Amino acid sequence: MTTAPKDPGAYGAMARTWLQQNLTGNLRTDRVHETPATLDELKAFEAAMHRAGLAGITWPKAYGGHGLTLREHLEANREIGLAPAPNAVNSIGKELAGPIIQAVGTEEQKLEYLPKILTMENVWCQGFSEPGAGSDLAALRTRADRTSDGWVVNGQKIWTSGASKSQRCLLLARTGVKEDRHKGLVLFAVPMDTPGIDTREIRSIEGHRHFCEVFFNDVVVDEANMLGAPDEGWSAATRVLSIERASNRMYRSWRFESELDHLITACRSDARTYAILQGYARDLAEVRIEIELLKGHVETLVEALLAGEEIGPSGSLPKLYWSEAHQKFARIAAEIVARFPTDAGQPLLDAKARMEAIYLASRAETIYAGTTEIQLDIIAKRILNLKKAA
Amino acid sequence: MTTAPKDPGAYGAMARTWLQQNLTGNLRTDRVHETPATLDELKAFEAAMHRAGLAGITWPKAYGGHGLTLREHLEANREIGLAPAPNAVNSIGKELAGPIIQAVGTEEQKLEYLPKILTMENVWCQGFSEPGAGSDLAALRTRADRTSDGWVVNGQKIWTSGASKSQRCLLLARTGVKEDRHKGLVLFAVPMDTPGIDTREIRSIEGHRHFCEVFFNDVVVDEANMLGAPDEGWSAATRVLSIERASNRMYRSWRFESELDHLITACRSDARTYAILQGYARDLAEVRIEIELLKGHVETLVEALLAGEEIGPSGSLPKLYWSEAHQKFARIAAEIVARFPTDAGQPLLDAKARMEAIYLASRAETIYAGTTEIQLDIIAKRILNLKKAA
Amino acid sequence: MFDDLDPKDFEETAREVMEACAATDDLAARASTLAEAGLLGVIAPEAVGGLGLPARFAVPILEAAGAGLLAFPLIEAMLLSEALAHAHPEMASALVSGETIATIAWLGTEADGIVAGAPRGEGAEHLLVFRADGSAVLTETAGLSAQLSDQLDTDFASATLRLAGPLTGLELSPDAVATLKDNAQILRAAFIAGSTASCLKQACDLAQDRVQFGRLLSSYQALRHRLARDLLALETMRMGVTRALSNPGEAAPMARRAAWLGAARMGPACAESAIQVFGGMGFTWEVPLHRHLRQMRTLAIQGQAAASVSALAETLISGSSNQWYEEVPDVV
Amino acid sequence: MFDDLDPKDFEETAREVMEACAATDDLAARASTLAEAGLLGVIAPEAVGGLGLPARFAVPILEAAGAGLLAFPLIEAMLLSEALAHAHPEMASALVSGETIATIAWLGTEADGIVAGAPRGEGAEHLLVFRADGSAVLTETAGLSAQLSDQLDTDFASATLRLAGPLTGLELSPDAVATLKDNAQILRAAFIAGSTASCLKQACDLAQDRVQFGRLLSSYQALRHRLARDLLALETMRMGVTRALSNPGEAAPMARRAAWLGAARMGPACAESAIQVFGGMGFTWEVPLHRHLRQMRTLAIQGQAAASVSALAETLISGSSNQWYEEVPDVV
Repeated sequence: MTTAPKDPGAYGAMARTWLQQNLTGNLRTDRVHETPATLDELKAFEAAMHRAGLAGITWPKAYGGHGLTLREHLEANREIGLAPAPNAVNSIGKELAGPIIQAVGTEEQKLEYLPKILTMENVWCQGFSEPGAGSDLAALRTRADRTSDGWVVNGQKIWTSGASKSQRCLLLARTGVKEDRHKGLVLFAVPMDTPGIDTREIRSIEGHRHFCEVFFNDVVVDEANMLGAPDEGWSAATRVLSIERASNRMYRSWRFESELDHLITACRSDARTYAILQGYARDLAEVRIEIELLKGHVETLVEALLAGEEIGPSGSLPKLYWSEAHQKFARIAAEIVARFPTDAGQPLLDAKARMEAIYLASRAETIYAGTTEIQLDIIAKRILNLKKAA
Repeated sequence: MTTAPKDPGAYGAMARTWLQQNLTGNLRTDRVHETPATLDELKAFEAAMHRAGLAGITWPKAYGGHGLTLREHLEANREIGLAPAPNAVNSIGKELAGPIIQAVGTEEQKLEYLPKILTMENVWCQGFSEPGAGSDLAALRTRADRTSDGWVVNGQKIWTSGASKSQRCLLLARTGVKEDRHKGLVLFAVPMDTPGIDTREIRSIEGHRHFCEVFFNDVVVDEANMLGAPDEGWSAATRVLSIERASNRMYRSWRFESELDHLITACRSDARTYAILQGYARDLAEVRIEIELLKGHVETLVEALLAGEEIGPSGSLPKLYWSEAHQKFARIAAEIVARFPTDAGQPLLDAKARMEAIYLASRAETIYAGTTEIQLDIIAKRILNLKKAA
Repeated sequence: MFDDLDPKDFEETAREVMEACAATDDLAARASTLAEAGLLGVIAPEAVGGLGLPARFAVPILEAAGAGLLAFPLIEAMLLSEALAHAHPEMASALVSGETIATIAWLGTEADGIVAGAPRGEGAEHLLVFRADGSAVLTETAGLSAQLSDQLDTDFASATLRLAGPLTGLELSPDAVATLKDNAQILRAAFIAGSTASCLKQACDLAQDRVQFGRLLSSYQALRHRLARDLLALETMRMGVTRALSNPGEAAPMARRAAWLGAARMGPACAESAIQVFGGMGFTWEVPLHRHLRQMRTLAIQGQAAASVSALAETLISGSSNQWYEEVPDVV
Repeated sequence: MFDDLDPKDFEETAREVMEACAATDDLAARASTLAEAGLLGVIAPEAVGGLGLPARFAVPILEAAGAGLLAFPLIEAMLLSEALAHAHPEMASALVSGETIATIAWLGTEADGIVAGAPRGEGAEHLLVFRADGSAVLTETAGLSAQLSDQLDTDFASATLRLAGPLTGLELSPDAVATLKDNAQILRAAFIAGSTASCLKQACDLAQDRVQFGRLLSSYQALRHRLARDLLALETMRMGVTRALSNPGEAAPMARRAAWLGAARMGPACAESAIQVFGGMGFTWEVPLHRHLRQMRTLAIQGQAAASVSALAETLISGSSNQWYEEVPDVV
């Protein structure tokens, strides 16, 4: 029943040690009582993670990466997940723009864009969704017209995470008419300081101002900033979304486990909250099982990618499984912390604040990167191949 | 915050006393170790229930009923539900055929059919569903052609509960062509001993042979057996289904409560099973809340019917709520009894057998009388009036 | 009794009043607006200026308040004016007339030194604090430091207050407190039903307006079924409230408890559902769905719904009153 | 290692063998058919006539058995031939060759005087009975009275057997029993995955064949989403099994437990779902969905899945191994 043990995870051990030494209190998401890190501190931490080998792991060395495999990436991400580490400021750069540029960019573009993503010189945002074209990307209306000066972009984007603190936007625009749907879409790397770009922050239900609307008024984009051919935008974008659904935030299942660990640890700091916890023990055991099965999704995916397989629609599976399991956990956790006594101690207050934030944030998890309904449609149509007519 | 107490329920008290005296061990559904009642015994018990005032409560005295109101009917059904009483053999007669005949039948038909339903001389079955027209009644194909001898019926029915032990069939047939959909449907009261009728039992997943297929080959039905006008069949059938969904088996929520009581009582007979029960206490509390809210559905409905209101699509609400809550309970109960120790005593074995039977039977509860999907479609379309196009 | 009045008669007035209250930031102005329309005293005795109507007349008012995200301790005003009417008619009158505003610290007791879950605890002049012996005291809030109890709360602004030593004020007996807490269940359930109804209406309206992939959102069966389930939840809550109010026999305590716990469970789930229907927009502060979600969760916390389910669980498995199973031996 | 073989190579053979087994009522004939195709000994050492392959090669065989409703103690044959291979090679050889049939009483111990949950306990010649001290004994079934354990069981025919005094036979050490029980989790999960796959395929086929209200069932979004969720469950189970088999590090015990408990939870739910898709037909004995439901529930009972979730719950809340929270005091 056994096979030879795999590499025990030297890379993971390195990552663990580094995090123990560098993830200081103000960066930790389990310590609401400490002064939270500033944006500059977060960026500095993220740049240090890269230098230590915890980011850009699979990117070629020529572009600032470490030239290793997804296996090391997975090992490092297990440790990042288990730690109460902040979410990456530049995840769009590392997980979307970077892979796209590596796939369709020119050598000049790769040398220009990729290293600055890892050094945090360039934070990226993603200009895909539009008002009226949320999950239905093919309905987007932002136009890019070719002129003698290059491209001129007009339109509006929404849900552009971190746009106001970004240097580059991965922009999807239309060269033809709306009725073309997914034909005639083009991708650009647009400098956010280009004249004609305005951003307006949207306050989320968590109270944060992380999302933005981005308005493009006669924004001139140089031909050199076009990624791939004008008609490749859709296929590249689809690939982005497939990657996003499948491998984005690879640490997620371990972070999820870490959140559950935090809740349990905190409840154990007070006999009254431990008594409350006991009433939810079976529910949490089911959550724990789901976390473990989620790891199966992630590790299977890594093996498939390592074997050179296309991901395609099966990227919907981990996204769907994770988002629903995590929402379920968040609901239980929020119910438990709501029962904490009025005179709860600091460990309980820390856990309470974190679980409440997770609960609110989790509402978006079945919406972004394709709603649950869209994931189910994809699975029914493209994996099960269910007919709609005889 | 209080209003004057209502009638304390003298009718219910009477029903309780009668059941205590007449619901003997072999009739009880919580006693698998006793010899089960025969069909004749069940029919005799049901006839006795009628004589005691526990059936036909709202039917006019002229037709064998007790001439009381739905309020007394509800009171009696609370007690019937709380008791481990068998399901009625002639529920189709009492809950479907009877109300239809009272609504559209001639005076002769009422005098002919109604009293025999209550005395159990005539057990009825319902010939609505067909292979290929399960929930989609308007697709039914059984034909009724008018000839000089009366009507001639040809076709096939399915899911006809108790057909092989029935004397009459409430038959829905088509006078026109299939494309007419719900136009041109006619209702008959067909004697089951008419030449040309063949029944074949279908074994259900519980192992019972309660359902039947019924084949009609040139079955001649007298004009006098037609219920309502030839084109009234659909509206009468719709009314039947609306009543069925809304008020059928009015005792259901109390029976549900009684099943939960039985499970808990049995688990309390052994310290080991009580320890198991404790792990499900919160789940069962949620079930208990749902049972109570289900009573709200039923009692609201009774008040609405007493006030002369039409039920219409809102009959889908209690059906849907009950079926899903009961299925959830059945799943939990089956999981609990599956953990009973190998040397469990008789009270546990009784409960185990009952809960396993409930679990299997409950699979049909989201299917019959319109699947859950159909109930949801009805609510979306006819209560929420949700548009399908702008 | 009350044949000339129908609870529905209050619906339109209540909706208009809630709109007026939402238009002002001033708590005292809201009190006046509510009082002028007779809404604070609908169930209070006529002797203290109330209308003396049965509790079912409070339901449409509370539904309107829930739908309108009323930032005012309305439930507390109703409960306290009724509880104080006989022993302390002046205070009850002042509450009914909106002259003074009182709230209730639903969590913690005087002995803890800190109490929480007091809606608008920062703005109310009086605060009912429970005591460990089951009684309660209505104290003045002047001098107490207040902070928001819960980051999931906004409109309700449920406050945590530090107490400074033993409290003085009007007293409520343990019996009066028990009645108040019992009645609170139904008022909260009605409030949640209103909040739920608003979420459902917003979701239905959006779904019938927004086109995705070339079709109206409301044409998608998955979404239609989601909204149908939310309607079922809403109607179930409402029927639970109606039943709890019309059924004061031996089934009444369980009927009230179920109405309340059912609403506390189903209401937030319907708000979550509406957020999902709205998609990204639902996740914005501007769309008020999150405020409904917070409002309902706050009510659930103030009413200690989750703890009450646990308590019900304990009671439930501690025995059965069904006479038919009396012969089964009870060994635990 | 085993580069020339792929577990998928067994799929076609296994399916054909399961069809052949379903065509006969004779348990011994099934044993021969399984043995001739090499399926009983796929993971048993070559020394006892097995193929000596890693456990992942058993997966397609068990999936085919689950899909084919195999009425044979295949899991038990695999486990016992491996467990007995070194100490009792003759018995292991007899099991691998199908000459003798053994089963395992998964519930109860020798001391209870009654054991249960033994698949085909009425037809097997040998029965492994657990002892309270963790060891086990392989006894002969001759002379023991057997009856069906559970009315929810049919094909598996899980038996309850009354024991007559202390048992004699080949012995397994507590360590060997622990390994056997641990390995059983994965074999059962694979079996359930096969059963689930069959239910899903039947439901998809029906939905693409049956017209309701003028449209193919598979055109309804609610039904498409139901089937998509079932596919997600199936793939989650399969990935759980793959991970548990390829990940023998410190995460392995939890990986195995999750693969098993996940399958035990999701499998029956997928069978219930397929029954719903079939509508009335799904509720008939003739359509085999209920047999899949029974088969999966029986496996869950034999593996004591529900009790194992409770045990996991206890372990889970008894502490956390996450080093990042070590500073939080533990007072319980």
